[in-house]
Amino acid sequence: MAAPTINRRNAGSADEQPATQTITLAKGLNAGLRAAMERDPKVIVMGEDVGKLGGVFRITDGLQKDFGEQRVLDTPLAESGIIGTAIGLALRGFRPVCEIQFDGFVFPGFDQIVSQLAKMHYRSQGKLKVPVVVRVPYGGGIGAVEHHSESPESYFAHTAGLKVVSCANAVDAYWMIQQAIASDDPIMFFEPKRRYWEKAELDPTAEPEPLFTSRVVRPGSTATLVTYGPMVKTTLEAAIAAEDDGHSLEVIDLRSLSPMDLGPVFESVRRTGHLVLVSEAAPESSLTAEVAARVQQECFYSLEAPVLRVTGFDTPYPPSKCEEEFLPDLDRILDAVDRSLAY
Amino acid sequence: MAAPTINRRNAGSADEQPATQTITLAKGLNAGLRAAMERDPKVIVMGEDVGKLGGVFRITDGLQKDFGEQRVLDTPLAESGIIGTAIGLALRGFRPVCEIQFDGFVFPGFDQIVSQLAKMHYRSQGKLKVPVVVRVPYGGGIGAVEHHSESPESYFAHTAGLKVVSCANAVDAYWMIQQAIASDDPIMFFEPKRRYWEKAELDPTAEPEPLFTSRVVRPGSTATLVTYGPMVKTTLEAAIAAEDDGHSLEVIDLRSLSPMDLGPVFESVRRTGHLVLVSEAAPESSLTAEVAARVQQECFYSLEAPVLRVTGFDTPYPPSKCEEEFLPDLDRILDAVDRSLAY
Amino acid sequence: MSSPDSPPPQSEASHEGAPTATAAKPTAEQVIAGLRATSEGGEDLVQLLTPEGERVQHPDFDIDVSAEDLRGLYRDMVLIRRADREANALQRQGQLGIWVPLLGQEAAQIGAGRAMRPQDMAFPSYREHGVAWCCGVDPTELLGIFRGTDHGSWDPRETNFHLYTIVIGNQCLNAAGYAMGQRFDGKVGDSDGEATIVFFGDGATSQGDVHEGMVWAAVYDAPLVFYCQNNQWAISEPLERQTRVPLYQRARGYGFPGIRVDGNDVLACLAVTRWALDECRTGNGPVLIEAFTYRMDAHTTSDDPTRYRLADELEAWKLKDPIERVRVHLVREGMADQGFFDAIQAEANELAVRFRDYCVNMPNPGLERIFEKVYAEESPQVAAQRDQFFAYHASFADGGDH
Amino acid sequence: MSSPDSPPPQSEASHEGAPTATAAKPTAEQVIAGLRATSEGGEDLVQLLTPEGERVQHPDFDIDVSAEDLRGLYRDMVLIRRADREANALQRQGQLGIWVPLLGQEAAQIGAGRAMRPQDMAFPSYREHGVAWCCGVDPTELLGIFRGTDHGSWDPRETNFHLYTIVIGNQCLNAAGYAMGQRFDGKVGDSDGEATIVFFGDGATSQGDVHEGMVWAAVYDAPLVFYCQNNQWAISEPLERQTRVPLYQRARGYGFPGIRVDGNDVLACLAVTRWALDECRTGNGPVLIEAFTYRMDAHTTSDDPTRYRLADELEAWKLKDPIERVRVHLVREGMADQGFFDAIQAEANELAVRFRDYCVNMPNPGLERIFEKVYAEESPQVAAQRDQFFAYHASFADGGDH
Ligand SMILES: Cc1ncc(C[n+]2csc(CCOP(=O)(O)OP(=O)(O)O)c2C)c(N)n1
Ligand SMILES: Cc1ncc(C[n+]2csc(CCOP(=O)(O)OP(=O)(O)O)c2C)c(N)n1
Ligand SMILES: [Mg+2]
Ligand SMILES: [Mg+2]
Repeated sequence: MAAPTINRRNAGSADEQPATQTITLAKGLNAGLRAAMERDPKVIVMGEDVGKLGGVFRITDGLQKDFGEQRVLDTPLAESGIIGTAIGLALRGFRPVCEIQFDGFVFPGFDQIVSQLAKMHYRSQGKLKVPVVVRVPYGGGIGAVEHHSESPESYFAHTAGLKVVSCANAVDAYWMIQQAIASDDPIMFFEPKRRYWEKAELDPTAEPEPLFTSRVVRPGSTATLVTYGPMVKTTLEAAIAAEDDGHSLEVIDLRSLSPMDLGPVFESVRRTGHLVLVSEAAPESSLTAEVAARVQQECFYSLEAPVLRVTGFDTPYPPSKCEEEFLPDLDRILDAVDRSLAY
Repeated sequence: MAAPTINRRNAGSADEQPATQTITLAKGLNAGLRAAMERDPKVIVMGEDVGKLGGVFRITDGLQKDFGEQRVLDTPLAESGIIGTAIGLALRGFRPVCEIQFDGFVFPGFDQIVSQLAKMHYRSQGKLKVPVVVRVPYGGGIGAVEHHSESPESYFAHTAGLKVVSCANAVDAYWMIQQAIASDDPIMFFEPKRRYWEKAELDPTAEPEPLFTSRVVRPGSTATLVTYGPMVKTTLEAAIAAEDDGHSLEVIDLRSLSPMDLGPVFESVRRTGHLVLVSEAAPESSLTAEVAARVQQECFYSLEAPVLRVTGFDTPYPPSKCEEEFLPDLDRILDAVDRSLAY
Repeated sequence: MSSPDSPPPQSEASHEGAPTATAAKPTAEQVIAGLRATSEGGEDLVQLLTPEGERVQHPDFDIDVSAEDLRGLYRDMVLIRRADREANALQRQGQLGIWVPLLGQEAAQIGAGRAMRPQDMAFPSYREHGVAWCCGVDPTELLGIFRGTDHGSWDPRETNFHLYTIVIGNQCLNAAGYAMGQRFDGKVGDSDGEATIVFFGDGATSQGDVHEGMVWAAVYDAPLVFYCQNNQWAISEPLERQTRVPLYQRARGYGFPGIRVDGNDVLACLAVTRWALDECRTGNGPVLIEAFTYRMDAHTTSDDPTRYRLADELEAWKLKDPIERVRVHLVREGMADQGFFDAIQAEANELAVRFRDYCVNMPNPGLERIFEKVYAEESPQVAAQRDQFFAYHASFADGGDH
Repeated sequence: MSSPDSPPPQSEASHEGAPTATAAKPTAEQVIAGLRATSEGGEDLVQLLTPEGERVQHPDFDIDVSAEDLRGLYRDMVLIRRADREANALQRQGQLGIWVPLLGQEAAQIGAGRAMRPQDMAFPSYREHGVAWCCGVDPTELLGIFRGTDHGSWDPRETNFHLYTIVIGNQCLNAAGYAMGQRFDGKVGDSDGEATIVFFGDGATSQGDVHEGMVWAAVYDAPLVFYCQNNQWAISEPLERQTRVPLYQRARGYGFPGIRVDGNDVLACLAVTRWALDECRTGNGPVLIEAFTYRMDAHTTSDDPTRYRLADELEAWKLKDPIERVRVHLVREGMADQGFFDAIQAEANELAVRFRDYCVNMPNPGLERIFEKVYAEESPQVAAQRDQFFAYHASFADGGDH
């Protein structure tokens, strides 16, 4: 349980025993939510099955028991209702954290997100803040039925007024969810569900990086790989494998999908001259297209090859027996690196 | 009235008097809808106020009078309902043409579009066809209140299973709506509302180009401009103005936004070395990003400057008194051309 | 109708001589299926003041209203109608891009608005100029939306009047959430409690969001009054395109009360809404109210109702004018003399002048408005686009020559 | 419960000894607000066969069922339960990624399914294995969805059973449109007419799409039966998270009949659904049916109900088992002998073997499945991605060395 440590930190005595803990990404989110709820009584959690069950992925496990039914709400089954009432609660001074059960079920709430959540601050010229966090477990690779493996992040990145982030590991999960909740802007928070059980060392006394920043997760010099969310792990594995071929691949985790912090990407590409983007999502008119468009503009003379993308395909997510082929893997990433280097 | 001519065409005696007519884009759509309804009794029109009123833009003017209330349906006021029942009607063998009253009101229907309309064919492995056309008047420049000037086309271009087209002139309007209705795939049909009253010469006996093709609307050699929908007119005006500076600008109208027919764009860029994209939409993770990403990949060695984009901004659509500044205009387009040429 | 104090209600909306469309008629089946009483409101209609200005009693919803209160309600209605007509005229003169008239719905809105207590919150649709008035939002603050200079300039936190919501139905969920918050804050449960009221139209009832709002409000016992102004039309679509049965009956399916009130009777609207808000503040919410009224003008200034409805429908409703019946009642009961009516008339004239003046002098927003307040914490991306755009603009000033 | 012909219903779902959660209890206010009779179904519950297997009469919904019919219904329920249990076991053994059990809802589904006529159309949710059975969809055709090889391999046009819809509520609108089409096609209006039935759960009733489906169906007099299986739970959420009042009452707000039927009574479900479909085919639709039943197993094989509901709730419902009461009735009335039960048991065993056999031998789809049938008319973009991907794959075969 991360809770005691976070309590200690809250009590201001963090430097006593800065013991790190091994936690899963799921636990990082759970502990982060708990810390946010302890810190601010206005933080509430709402969604389908987030109460007694603790959510189908147990991300909200134990929260209703400890914070009560008025701070952890098992809502009626309707996503527009979840987002729409969260907005009203935010207008009333609450800081709702909504759980969308699976990626494919965010769409009934799309109208409230695009028409109200994203536009309220601009419409009111800052008079109305709607600090709502919408948590969306996303991506494939878990052998699920239709609508449970999608990557809808680009819809939201294309929506002005929203901020969009995605964590890729337990430590970021712990910090980023707290930072998102603390932000006064509406934030779409994408969680790489196939990585929920990946572990990392958390030092809860450390100082987290700012939320809307990308991060070089592995330095390198031969080529640059940019990715986010569930594909960070895969991409890092590819980079490690490429060492055998003598390639030193730099891997950047975008973390913030909108706004994107592309400074480190430009800097890297200017050094390497080669860029491969990795994402599970269908490529067409997506955020990897945006990265490509921006990089070719900013690093025109540095690029020694076109920006390449390794992604899902422009098809609906296939039956799960095909997903291993649909999803980018180590081989496809390295193939793209080879093509880039050979260009 | 285009109707008699279309009747004549239907009667197979088109070569008698191939008189062209001057019609508006709105009339082109109206005549195209009428022709499709005459041709196929399964074609029905449905939406808010499409009956007696003929739609707020009068695109369906007169259709209910002539085809009856069972083929032109004034539906209850709910967009998910419109799309969702259209899908059911399509499964029953109808070919529904849905009208969404304004761009900003497509979002309540987003879930049915993304989860059912786009996926039904794939899900059923072709057993179920859903030939639904969703007409969306879109874009700004008409001095309207919030939600009436948006450019949501990229959301749909990013959605596998949908096809997305946009007409830019009366002649295309007339043909493309008929081709869209004839297609067995679900099609998002974007209509540039600020151009509804622009006129063109229609020869209803001519052979239309295939639906999913782009078209060079003005040949040139100095630089390539790619655009679609409402910005085609603006971009053409820019190209004409650029003649004075001695610039010969090639203008390509994408027409099909998904799938995109980029062959002519690649070919053009290989000749000119310069590409400027023009769109009203917010640029981030949009379809102009996709064009840029594809062109830098396909024409890497031909590009003499980065692909530049002239677009709306990554903000919600502003109050209409600001829209002239928000929307790309001739000056901004030519400024980008200059920047490209000076790169 | 020619009383000098209330401007003739059809000055802008008169369609005499215009070609009339066929009246919208329900099919036989639909009538059989249950469409009842939509022309008169039916047996269940709560009324306290008849169209002829006669005060009648109601067993459940009666109120004491002083002469002063009544004169106040009259004043509210006359003034907001005057502002409404002025705005319509301003649109015709090119000063507004569009206007959404409230003509005919003054009683429904003033009755509801005056039922609110200072601690209550309102979520309007886009036609609630009368409710805005009651919440202390000056009519001039509405103008920016329709002139295109802003999306509503009043402060919803200070006025307890949320911004206009244009996407049909959305506000019902936002209001339900707000009302849940009132409950979570411990502000519900006694006669000094808080409540929320949300406004929407007959057409809106078909939207999923309105349904979900009712589901949420019921499940969370939210102190929320659903106030449906059934003005018989959703643009060109008559009520029977949305429902077979009277809309107030919708509440039955959710397990809370639904009441139909004569929406042209300001007293009945006041009484029923006050009761409903009190039910909510004491913890017995939610409640649905259907205010049975009529859109006497076009849907908006862009609309042409002659295409879809008969002029005689309008004529019939003119006889039920919400203002006229109060005027008659005030006169008949000796509650107001000519001096009063003259004073209100003068006040309306002043309001109209000030309103017009304000409108024609509204400054255009600057360029920077495009980029301002997209986020609470500025996005570097938007900032970069702004800076680039400003630099580009500056280049013209510096003699750029496109 | 130990009858040899129906496998013990809790074989997979038994939680004895597991820690029990606190039973979900409505708050006092919610009870007061109107949540009534959800434990027993209330006065309005239509029942023709008691849990004890006694045949009772109902004034409005009685039917003649021959002994053969009854044996058929029994057989249907036993077989589909057997397939369901087998699928659950297959999931536990890693042969399926997930399974959605129908355990406990056999009567609700077989009653409704057997009420359909060949010309009728069904739109299921994702749990309607029993309805699929009645429509002639072989249980093996359901497996691909849960094994991840396809999204449903049956042909909805041939079986009149639409594909499973996973996004809660979506199918209600699709069904409403289909039913409108039946009407537009002139297939509604006499006793040979067509009708549609759409299935959804108690949780689904909160979704906007279900509401809009009811609005559309009412406005277009669509021949549509809304069949809500209220199994008391939406995953971990008990009914009171969705409504204050019984769900069948929802229909009142739309102006069509709403009927609550004992969902564990196959005769009542058959009678009421047959009546409702007949109402629809003759032009008196729509109709809402709430089948009051219980989800006796977990929500899916991924779910753990011990976290949110008490074991004694399940025990209480076991006494109302849908199959057992028919068995008792058949025996008591002398309508079936041991030979019959043995034969059904043997048939169930055969089905289970065939089902399992089919499952474990299902081929994986090839690579090409990813790219196939995205569109009716192929997209060059998808084709290009496919060709590239195939070429890439071929490069491995050719000795590519990643
Ligand atoms: C989601 C959505 N769809 C369509 C519209 C366009 N629209 C604006 S007002 C209106 C009719 C509304 O009718 P009603 O709810 O009765 O309110 P009224 O205008 O009569 O006050 C429509 C269709 C919209 N604003 N929002
Ligand atoms: C739009 C949407 N949101 C969430 C889900 C996840 N989900 C699947 S089943 C379910 C509960 C459904 O409950 P109910 O409608 O009562 O049907 P039941 O499963 O009990 O048959 C949920 C929340 C979903 N499939 N679709
Ligand atoms: Mg209305
Ligand atoms: Mg259920």
